[in-house]
Amino acid sequence: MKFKCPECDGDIEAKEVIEGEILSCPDCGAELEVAKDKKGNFELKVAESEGEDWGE
Amino acid sequence: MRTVGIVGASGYTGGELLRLLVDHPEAEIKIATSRENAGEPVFRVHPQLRKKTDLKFVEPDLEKVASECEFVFLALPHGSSAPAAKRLLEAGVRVIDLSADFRLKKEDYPKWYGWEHPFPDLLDLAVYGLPEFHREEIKGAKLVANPGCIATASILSVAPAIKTGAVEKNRVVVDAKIGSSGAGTSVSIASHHPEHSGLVRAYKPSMHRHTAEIEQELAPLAGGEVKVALTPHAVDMVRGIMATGHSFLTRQVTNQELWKIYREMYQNEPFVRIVKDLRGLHMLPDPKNVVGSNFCDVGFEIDPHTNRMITFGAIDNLIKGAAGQAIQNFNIMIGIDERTGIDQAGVRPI
Amino acid sequence: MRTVGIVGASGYTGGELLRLLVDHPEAEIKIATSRENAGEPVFRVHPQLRKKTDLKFVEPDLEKVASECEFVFLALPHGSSAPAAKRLLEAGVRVIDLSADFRLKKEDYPKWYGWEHPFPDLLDLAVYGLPEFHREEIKGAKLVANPGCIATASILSVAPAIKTGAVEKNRVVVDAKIGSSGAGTSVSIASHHPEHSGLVRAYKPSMHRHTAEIEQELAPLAGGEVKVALTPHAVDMVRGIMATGHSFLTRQVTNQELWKIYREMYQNEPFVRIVKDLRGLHMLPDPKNVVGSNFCDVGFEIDPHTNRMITFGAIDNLIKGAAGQAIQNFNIMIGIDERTGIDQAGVRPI
Repeated sequence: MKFKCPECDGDIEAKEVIEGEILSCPDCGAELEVAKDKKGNFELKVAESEGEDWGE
Repeated sequence: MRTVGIVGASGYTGGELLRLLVDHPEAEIKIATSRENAGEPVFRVHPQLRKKTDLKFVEPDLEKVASECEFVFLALPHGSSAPAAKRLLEAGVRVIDLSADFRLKKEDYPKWYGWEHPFPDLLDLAVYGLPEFHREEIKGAKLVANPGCIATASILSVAPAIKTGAVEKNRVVVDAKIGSSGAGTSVSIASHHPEHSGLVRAYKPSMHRHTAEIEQELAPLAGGEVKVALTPHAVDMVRGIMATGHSFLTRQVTNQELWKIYREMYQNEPFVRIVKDLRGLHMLPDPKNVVGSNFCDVGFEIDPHTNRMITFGAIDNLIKGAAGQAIQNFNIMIGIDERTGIDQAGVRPI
Repeated sequence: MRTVGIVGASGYTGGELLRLLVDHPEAEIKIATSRENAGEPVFRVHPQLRKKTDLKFVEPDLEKVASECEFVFLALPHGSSAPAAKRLLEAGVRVIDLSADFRLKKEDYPKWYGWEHPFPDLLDLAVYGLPEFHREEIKGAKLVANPGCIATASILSVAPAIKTGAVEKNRVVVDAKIGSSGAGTSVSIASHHPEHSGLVRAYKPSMHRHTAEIEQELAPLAGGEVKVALTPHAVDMVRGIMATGHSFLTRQVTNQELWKIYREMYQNEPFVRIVKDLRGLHMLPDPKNVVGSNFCDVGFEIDPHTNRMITFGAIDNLIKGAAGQAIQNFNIMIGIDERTGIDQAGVRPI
């Protein structure tokens, strides 16, 4: 199956996926959750990610 | 002699407060708190203080601190300072807070810190602790909000450019280089020596929290809004910040005109030095030349090719960027010579 | 197999040319010249080459070089390359010059190098040796002008911003951080270890010579003049350059739009990697992650606060910034896979 990463439009290929599974975009490293849209097709949503923030 | 307390004394900033206050003629350190190290002599965590003091860490008990100390330096993580300051202020203690909890206005906190201020009324009490800009207000202040380290170097170095009235105020670039001690004592892969040695790592390249206080302090000089484009980088230094400012000129300015502005602003400041030499190795500010001191070196260069004014600001992030400036504020608050106890020259080379 | 010569082989760039060419399947190093070290095995100066080659330095005798080598890498100081290149070209040798002597147009040299070009007609022969921009012309070139190290990192990282057509072209800020090997083997107080450790020293903060070639190469992408505001700083690294670009957006751009431009420009480039990860320690380019390789890592970030596009470019100044790129050009000139002999991964951590 072929997906587009919502963050960077990168192509993501996955043999078969199950709902709730986390995929990682090869181009930008975004953590993407496999979800189902209204018509029941698989789609990817960005899972919340905590950026590195240090330094005062 | 004034009784002082340090709440959160086990970090690098706490260690510098101890180191500088131990020899301060007007300060008697009554209390240095550390939850983890209570009962231990401070030199167990700060070995440079062995034989300098036998003071021991104690549990952070605000009631005890309030009863024994006239002045308290709060060196707690953001968010934990606010309640502690409130308690101490209620007991009549004068507080110097090294966190960001009181630096900004109420409406800035949600945007820049994702945090609703729990005691907004205290913000009216707070004075932004940059002596070069707020000396008079600091004198009588009950609550001083010590500036951030990147903010200190950026504000002091960019201010003269803003003062010229000849730079575009909506796009002041500040490209900062920061030493590892800026991240404090918390250990992470990012601070792991093999990962930190010889690196240039941009972090929080946009919307860094210090942007808010830099803009807040420069706006009055500009007579309006200033937009700062700040991008910090971790580089291979333990101490030190270099803030390189790139501002775009709206008219021709001469070196002489700029020197005049720098002199007017800083000639009589005890801790700001104008560094723009035409010869030698140290022509412009370099953190290496201020580390160990409370000095902020500022410099500039005009780039005719792009009508740009380049500004430089170098400090020791733990001293002028934290502990030293806190004590400079303390000196002002008790009405003594501002240089007392923090007038040491930098330690070179390190 | 092609016979190659290295003129000026005792410097750091010379050492990298030797190191990479010794194992290059299509290159036979006939000659490596060094006036000072003639007669000595190269590993005397480049100890990493002991047991890798028994080649000896020879006196710089251009006649001998021209007679024995089809290709010559010139690693001479600026100004001494031009006459050597002329002599070699006359003898039919194909020349890759690592100096700045042939990078620019005739009229740029007085302004940026205070130097009248002695052989301006040769400039028409010269091709600017940035493969990502001039691959076709390099194929048949007789004379390739290898780009400067700061220029390489700046051009490759800023180009996508220019390509968007959505940034102000007259004020592209490039704030560069450079390792000590960038200054070559010449010893000075500035490179003295106690002075260089943990420093952030701005040098030539305006009108740095590499500005000319950065502007020259970006102009065609912009369809007009580009003004680059370059300020380099020496920081505590031996190898490495990080070029942080600050460009101001004239309209909204999205991450997706930028990713598209980066992919169009670089996805199929063997030595440019797009590094803009959302997680982990290495989210953006860092010289530490390319040192020892011919890679240039490029990345970007949009700053909505000031409508700024921040760009990042990281290279090893001795490899993609010099020797590696020279060999990449050599590979193109002899029509073999560009990655031959220079495809090693970076060495981490250093």
